[in-house]
Amino acid sequence: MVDRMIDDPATAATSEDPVTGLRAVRSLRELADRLETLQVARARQLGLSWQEIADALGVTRQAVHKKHRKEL
Amino acid sequence: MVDRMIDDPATAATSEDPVTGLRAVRSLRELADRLETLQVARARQLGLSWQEIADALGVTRQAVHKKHRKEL
Amino acid sequence: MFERFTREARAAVVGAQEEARTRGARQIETTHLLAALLRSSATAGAVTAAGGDVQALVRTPDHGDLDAEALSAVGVDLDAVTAQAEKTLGPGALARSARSPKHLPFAREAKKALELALREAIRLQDRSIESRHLLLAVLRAECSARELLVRHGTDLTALRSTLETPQPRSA
Amino acid sequence: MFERFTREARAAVVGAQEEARTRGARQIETTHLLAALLRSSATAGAVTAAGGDVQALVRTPDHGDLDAEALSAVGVDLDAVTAQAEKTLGPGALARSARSPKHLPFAREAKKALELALREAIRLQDRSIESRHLLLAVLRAECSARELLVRHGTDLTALRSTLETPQPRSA
Repeated sequence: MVDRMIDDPATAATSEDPVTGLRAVRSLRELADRLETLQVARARQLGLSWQEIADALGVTRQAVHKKHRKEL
Repeated sequence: MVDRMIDDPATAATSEDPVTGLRAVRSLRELADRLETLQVARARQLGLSWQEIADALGVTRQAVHKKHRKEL
Repeated sequence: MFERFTREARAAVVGAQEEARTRGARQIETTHLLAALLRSSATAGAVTAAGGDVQALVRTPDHGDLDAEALSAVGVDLDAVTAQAEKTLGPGALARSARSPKHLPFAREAKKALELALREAIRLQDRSIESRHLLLAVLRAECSARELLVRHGTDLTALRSTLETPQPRSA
Repeated sequence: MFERFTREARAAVVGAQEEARTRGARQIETTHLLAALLRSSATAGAVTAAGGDVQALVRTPDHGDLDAEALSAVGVDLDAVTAQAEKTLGPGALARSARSPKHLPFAREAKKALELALREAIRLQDRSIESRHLLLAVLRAECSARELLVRHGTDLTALRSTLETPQPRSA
């Protein structure tokens, strides 16, 4: 079935293809990772505290600090 | 500064507000989580193997199996 | 913590939990508390008097932890995503897939609002914590519910002074 | 592993690594291998002869691990997201923020394609692994590069038979 879908250009990368849906999940996660790096750096530059950043991200202050302190 | 932005409806939830950017990251991650649950279930129903699912998600077969086998 | 809450204020806290669950959230946010508070006609009346659009506040589409406005600010249209998800994965798919544990925790902001409600009651020399103290706490905290009120036309100063005047019907 | 590769085939493998890095990917995918293979006129010629739009194949916007077509299928417009990100976070922000370690690993699909290239060489009784064996391997694997070729008009059967005929200029 997968083979059929890959060979048929009409159904390639449509929302019907389960592989496409899974790839989209992977890309969403990559998008979130990249935006997090950028947005955290920007928030720090604009003077937000680690706690404010953590609240907006919905994680603990410790988690966000550990993940991002080295990038800045 | 945060206070000013919250009080001014014109700038609330624009891309300029760093808090909005961080909230977007959180929502993207939530979106990825929910879609992953749904897409993995759909892919299994359509007969994809755990390895095919793992490849499309860009993770190991072990990881995807451990995370999702109980949901199905 | 809730022993000094009036019956109505307690109902608002329980209501916030229900709102969070219905909306597929993983934490109880101040926006859920606000939605529960607006179920009471006294609170809804005060917000209306301060220019707030209660109907819009209650109607605001909520996708649980999916913040449509924030997503829109980074270029993601949640309605489009929801529509695609419904097409492939069935009606209500996105909302259904949110994992809500049995006991939802209060988000940090909401926890803070509950604490501030006590302080508001003390400041106004009231012996118990009423719904209006909860709403005053929401106005004092820098939280999403306050943001939402502003966005839907509420004059916070006016609302604050209405709420600070004790009303015979408010319990 | 690469001792039986011709100089040209080896260059394609190194080129795939470069493609992956430039595009901000975290793994070397078969699509990166395909892009590197298309740098050679012999391979590009074979794909063109089979109806494939080489210009489109090379031009295909690639955001690293961000798959624009897959995102679009779930209702997310990557161009809109990129535009918003550039506005707030500066030009090229999204591509810049991809973390590429020094040595990119081959994705499972790409690893499999490299192995299949050896088998193709054996099957065609060639002593070394040439670029055309790599491309034949891509056609044999169920991989994203093969998908891309089909999407851009390539007749896989025609391409396969062109590649199976040894050509004096191909090294």
